[in-house]
Amino acid sequence: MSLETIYKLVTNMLSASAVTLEVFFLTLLFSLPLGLLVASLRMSKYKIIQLPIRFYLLIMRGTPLILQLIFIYFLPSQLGDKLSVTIPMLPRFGAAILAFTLNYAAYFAEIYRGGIQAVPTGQHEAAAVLGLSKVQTFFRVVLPQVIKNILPAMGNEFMTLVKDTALAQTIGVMEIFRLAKSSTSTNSSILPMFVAGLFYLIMNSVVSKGFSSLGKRLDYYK
Amino acid sequence: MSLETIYKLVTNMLSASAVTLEVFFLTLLFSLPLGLLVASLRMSKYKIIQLPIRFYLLIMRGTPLILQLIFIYFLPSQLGDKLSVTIPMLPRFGAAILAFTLNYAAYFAEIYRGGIQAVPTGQHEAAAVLGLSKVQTFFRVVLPQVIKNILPAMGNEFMTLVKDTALAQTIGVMEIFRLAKSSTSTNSSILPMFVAGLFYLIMNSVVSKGFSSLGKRLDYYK
Amino acid sequence: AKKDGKDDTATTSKSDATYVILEEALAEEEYSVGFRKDDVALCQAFEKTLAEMKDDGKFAKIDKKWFGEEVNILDKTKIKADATDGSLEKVKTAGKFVLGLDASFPPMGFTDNDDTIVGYDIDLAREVCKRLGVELVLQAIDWTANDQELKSGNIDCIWNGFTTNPKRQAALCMSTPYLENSQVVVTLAGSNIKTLADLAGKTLTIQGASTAGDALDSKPDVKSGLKGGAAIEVDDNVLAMFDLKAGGSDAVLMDKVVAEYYVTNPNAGK
Amino acid sequence: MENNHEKLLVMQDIYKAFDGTAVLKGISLEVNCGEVVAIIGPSGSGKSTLLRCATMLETVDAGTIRYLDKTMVTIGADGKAKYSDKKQLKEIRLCFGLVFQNFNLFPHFSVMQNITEAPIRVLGQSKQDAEANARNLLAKMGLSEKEDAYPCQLSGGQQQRISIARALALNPKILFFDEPTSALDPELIGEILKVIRDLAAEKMTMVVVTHEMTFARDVADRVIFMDEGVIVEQGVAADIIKNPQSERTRAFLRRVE
Amino acid sequence: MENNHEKLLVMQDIYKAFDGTAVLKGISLEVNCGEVVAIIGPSGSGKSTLLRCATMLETVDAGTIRYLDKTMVTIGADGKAKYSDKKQLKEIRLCFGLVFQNFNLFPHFSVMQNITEAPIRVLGQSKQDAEANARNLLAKMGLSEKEDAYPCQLSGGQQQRISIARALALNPKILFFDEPTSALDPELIGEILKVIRDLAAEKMTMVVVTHEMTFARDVADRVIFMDEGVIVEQGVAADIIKNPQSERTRAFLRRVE
Ligand SMILES: Nc1ncnc2c1ncn2[C@@H]1O[C@H](COP(=O)(O)OP(=O)(O)OP(=O)(O)O)[C@@H](O)[C@H]1O
Ligand SMILES: Nc1ncnc2c1ncn2[C@@H]1O[C@H](COP(=O)(O)OP(=O)(O)OP(=O)(O)O)[C@@H](O)[C@H]1O
Ligand SMILES: [Mg+2]
Ligand SMILES: [Mg+2]
Repeated sequence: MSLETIYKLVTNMLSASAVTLEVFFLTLLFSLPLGLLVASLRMSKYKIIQLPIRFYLLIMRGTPLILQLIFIYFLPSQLGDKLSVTIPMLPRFGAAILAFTLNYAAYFAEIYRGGIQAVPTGQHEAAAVLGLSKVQTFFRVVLPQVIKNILPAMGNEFMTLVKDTALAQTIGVMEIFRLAKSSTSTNSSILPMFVAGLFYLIMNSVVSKGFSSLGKRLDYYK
Repeated sequence: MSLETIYKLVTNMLSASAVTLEVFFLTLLFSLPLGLLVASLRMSKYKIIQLPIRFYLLIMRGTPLILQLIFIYFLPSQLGDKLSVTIPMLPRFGAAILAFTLNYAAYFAEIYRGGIQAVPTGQHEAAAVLGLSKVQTFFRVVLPQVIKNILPAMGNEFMTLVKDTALAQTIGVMEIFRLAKSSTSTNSSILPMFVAGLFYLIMNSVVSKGFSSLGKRLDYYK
Repeated sequence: AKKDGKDDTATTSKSDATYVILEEALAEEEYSVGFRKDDVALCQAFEKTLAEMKDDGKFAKIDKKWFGEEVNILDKTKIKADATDGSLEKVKTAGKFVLGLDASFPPMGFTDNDDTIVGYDIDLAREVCKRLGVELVLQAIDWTANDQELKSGNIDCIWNGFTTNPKRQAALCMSTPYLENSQVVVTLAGSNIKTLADLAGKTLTIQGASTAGDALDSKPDVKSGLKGGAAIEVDDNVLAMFDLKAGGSDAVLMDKVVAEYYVTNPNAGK
Repeated sequence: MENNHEKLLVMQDIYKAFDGTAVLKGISLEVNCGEVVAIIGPSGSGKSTLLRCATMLETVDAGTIRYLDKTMVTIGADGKAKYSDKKQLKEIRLCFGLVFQNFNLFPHFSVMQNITEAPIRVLGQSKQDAEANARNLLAKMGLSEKEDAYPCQLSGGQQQRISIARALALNPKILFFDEPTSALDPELIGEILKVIRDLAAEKMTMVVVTHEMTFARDVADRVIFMDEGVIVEQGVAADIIKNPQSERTRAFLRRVE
Repeated sequence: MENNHEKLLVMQDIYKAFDGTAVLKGISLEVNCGEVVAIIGPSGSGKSTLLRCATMLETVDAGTIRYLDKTMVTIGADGKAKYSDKKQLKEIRLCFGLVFQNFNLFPHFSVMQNITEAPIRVLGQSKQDAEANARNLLAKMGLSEKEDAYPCQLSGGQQQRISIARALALNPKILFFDEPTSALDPELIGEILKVIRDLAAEKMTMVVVTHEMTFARDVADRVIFMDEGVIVEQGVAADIIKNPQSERTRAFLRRVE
């Protein structure tokens, strides 16, 4: 590949990064709170709530994300076929975000659960005796401690998400990896793939730096 | 798809599962001990040892596995080109195992490290005062406790590995996912992909059951 | 395959040619446009417009742009205009026509270095849409899911060097073929594979989930002679050619139009 | 010292079982305003459980608990414990404070935040008021210079004093202590006992589960000896410790001494 | 009681600093065979560090340590501490045992495995011999029925007794204890003190860091009072406790009492 082509490729990738980052941030925006909800349902004492959640967790963690993407994107039309009605499809980007959200919420839920269970009951009891409400206890006392506990596990998942955004191309979302593949075909060179690799590496270095500095900032207490 | 085609597909997938399982077990066989070595080097007090290991960890965890696969597979020939010598290529399967091993060893190393650091210094000191050697202390006292600690994180990685085996198809290893893709194209039906999904789900259910029963067996101590 | 000698000039005229296309093709194929099974009227309208383009020379012009000569094989006599379903009206009312493609299949439809989707098929489609008075929308899709994309109404056709075959004819509304293709064997210059028979005991790579696999299945004698009794399937043609160059395999089986594009591309394999 | 006989806390016939094992077997306990009660007894006798029932960390199976004129739980029509409505329970919660054995400070809050969190969020005090009050309490605990420290930077004894300040910040009428010194080094125990002595001098009503016999003897108006879920013996501290009536008490005191 | 004046342990002029802060500032200590020495002193005075230096968990910066005729560390040509070779250190390691404040039992091993691990792996005893010996020790500790239990199933006092048995299983000549009772409930303290008393009666040489003044008074032949990295005062236990010579000792004893 000529230098000029490479230059063009990098420029294109920079703009495609916008989509990658959008997928990344939107997924986090939705899956971080959803995961919290799932975690709390998973910890419910009622089997009837717990069981479907466990099933959801099994599917999401047990099958490849790429299949979940395809499934969610095509589900409405397949369902429409079966029921002989027209169910409008989700836009590609929306479907990608939905699939990523559902998948990552499952992983986050399990991380939250571990983190929440690691907060000593004494903390809950102290808050209860002081008269703090359940909600106050959760958001003021428990959650901040959970965040500190789960930081390393979350860092890992965030880094994986950066790489997983590449799968969005499966349902036609144009992000870095798709661009790399196209360029690979056009120029018959695998260099674009490695340029993409560099992009992921840079993004992940940022993520990793972010987490380690957050970790240091939370180091003020034990 | 006709029932007969589906039946054939499932039969083919069952034999392709052999390859998937081979990738799974061989990767574990090599990366579990390699990860331990990497973890111990990562914890070295010498910067000169620590730094390259951190770089390795960053690359392995920061870039997509699929690129690592392609890279490792083509590395010898590219290198040979540059140096104008003929370096024999790795066989596809070997390259896949090597790439998976290097990648998973990085993840395992970080898990081991967390687990080893979680064993209280008191355990090391008690062993030292009793006269146990470093090696005895590690294998008799520390490692069993590490294993218990890291079981959940390992379970997650094992499940991810089951799904990641699908990537071996990138460089021509014939496993379940490749078969599903071919069948999907030939039959113009998405069904084979979901059959593959079911295969992964079943394997992962076994993995997950295995881990939870192992976890229960190690529950005899705290 | 069309034996017009172009292959030879293409491969030998370059001093740095790395790849050679075997003269003996493994299988002949034809490219069509795939529409939804029920969208016969739409398909026929496209066929009719293509026929007009053939008549007024536009088709030949596009041929020349991409292949240097007239290559299309559109047979006007096979085109009918008897369908009455509302598919054409639907597209016309919508004012746009969505073409689904893999966008990495040069020279038929691919993304150029300016991140624009171009290609022979794209030029044809653009002209047809202009004449039908609808806007052409290009939608990159994952090839694995092309069938779903079409069925679900995300795209109106698959037009991307789409090989016609009985299975696809049964599942889709396939247009009258407009281009001839063959599955050809690509080897490295200097390889001792000169004929299909030479493939015996050799490693052959193909792009997974492509019609190359179907073509190979139609030649059981060739297939069974291969090392391992089957082709190696990798993720895409570029990887296959890389693999060939690296020495991981002895030959690649792929679409002739694509092979020629790569073989004549001065950057191929860099 | 029992100069004020208004009954601040009345617990009657409290029963509590865990998984079918009875832990409190009909305990009745009254605490007067300004009184200091020490509860002693062997491990597993139900002392903590009693405090936890009084502070609503556990629900009782049967029995009555009343703070002043506010009923927390009484016996329902079905003979089982019937708790009052949420509003009433919320009010009752403001009557008492509890100091835990292992402090249970909020590790992510500074000392100041630990003390002011509840006054601000529960009592609705302004930040200024809450902090002014907290500074008074810190001064009383001899920890004025620690208001910006985090719990992990403090010694056990300091942490325990902060947790007492945290409980006092809500102006409770009665303060429960569950072995406030048992997680502390012997040297640090003195600090806490001094704080409790000072509170007693200010006529704070307190119920203290303790192993510190000297403390029980010197400060408590009344000592209660519990064993196996019942109150075996109670009375003026010095008497019980010097002349235990029951054999069980005697055996226990021998072991602790 | 000092009937045997052979010097089992001799520490001379021990210096030890952490990150430039001196923690042991020239400590000299001799322990005779069969002697029981109690070390007392305020928190941070260096008691644990002293034990850790004697048991090779920390290296000294300067000074001499000798067990019987075996030198562990001496002053090298450059004036710094010079440790003996590995073989010698390994032999010395067999001379002593250390009982930790928080037990440090191996949680994944049963009680029996905890005790037999070192005799089998370090002394090369056969499993039968090691287990027979372990059973004797368990009987002595009153824990015969616990040999298959895991540490987490035992009370703190039981865990501590197991950890004593574990140390004794290697037949040490001298046993160090670092606050063996401070992680225990007051009721359980007695169990451990009784075990140490029994060992003293058998003429086991012991050095015990402790806050238990009664124990120091009743069992120790000699009490050493440390403060800020030096030995302030030492002598017969009863004397020191009743009539401390130094003001620092007096202040400390007042606080602990
Ligand atoms: N949440 C619980 N679930 C089951 N059993 C419990 C629970 N809490 C306490 N118990 C049991 O109730 C009994 C009394 O426990 P409690 O903690 O009240 O005793 P205690 O007198 O405070 O003892 P200690 O001096 O050891 O603190 C014990 O046998 C204990 O095992
Ligand atoms: N590993 C270490 N690194 C830095 N400083 C240390 C270390 N170990 C101990 N110290 C410091 O050395 C001093 C003496 O500690 P040491 O634990 O020996 O005291 P101690 O007398 O045992 O106290 P305590 O009664 O609290 O156990 C303390 O100031 C302590 O902070
Ligand atoms: Mg208790
Ligand atoms: Mg100490």
